[in-house]
Amino acid sequence: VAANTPSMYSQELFQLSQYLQEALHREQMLEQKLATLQRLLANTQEASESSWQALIDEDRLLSRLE
Amino acid sequence: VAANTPSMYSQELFQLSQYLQEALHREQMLEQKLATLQRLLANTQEASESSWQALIDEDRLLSRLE
Amino acid sequence: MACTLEKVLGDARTLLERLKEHDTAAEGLIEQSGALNQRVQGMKEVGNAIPDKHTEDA
Amino acid sequence: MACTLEKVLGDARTLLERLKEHDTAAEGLIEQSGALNQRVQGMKEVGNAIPDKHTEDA
Repeated sequence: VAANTPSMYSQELFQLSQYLQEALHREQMLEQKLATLQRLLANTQEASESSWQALIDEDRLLSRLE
Repeated sequence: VAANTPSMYSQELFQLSQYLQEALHREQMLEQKLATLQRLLANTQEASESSWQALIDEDRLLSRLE
Repeated sequence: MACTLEKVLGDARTLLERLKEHDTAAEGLIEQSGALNQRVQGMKEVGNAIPDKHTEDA
Repeated sequence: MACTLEKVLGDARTLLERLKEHDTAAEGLIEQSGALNQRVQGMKEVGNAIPDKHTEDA
């Protein structure tokens, strides 16, 4: 620690360090939510497969009957 | 500007300022993407309404015929 | 613009405030996509049950 | 841990790097939700067209 740094500087540096630590933490929380969104969307896309396929099959069948 | 600050300090402070400006910009870009996601999800939910209602109606009809 | 510790402190505080807001926004997105997931899962279940209720094969 | 300008510089750089990664991740989420939107829109269109193709009313 520099011996001749003003106390005002040390106080502001400490405050700055606190802000950045908290920002890093908050950013990690946000990243976790993005990962959750990724899983939810993938799960939803997969869940729509059979419904989609059933509609396509029905549509094709009826088109052939026309 | 303090006259007796070491040049090393000014250099690091400048670098720090650059990082934070870029981080603020990048965070805004991320926020824009979250807003886009919000609109896309709302649009998708709304688009599912009629398909869902049609399934419910068909299911109720068939349940009454059983 | 003067490159001061005060400016940098202000930027850091602004960045933190925005991160908090957008972390909250992401929470809302999770609720939205959860509701959409339930909708699509529901459509799958009801859709699967309908062929079993077709009376012509009963 | 010493509260130095070096430490703070390192944290700021780390924060920036992570924001870049997660901005890219959000881009991927937009593609995913776009694909899901297309799927659900498609289901709506095909589902709407099916009653028009029912031959018993033709």
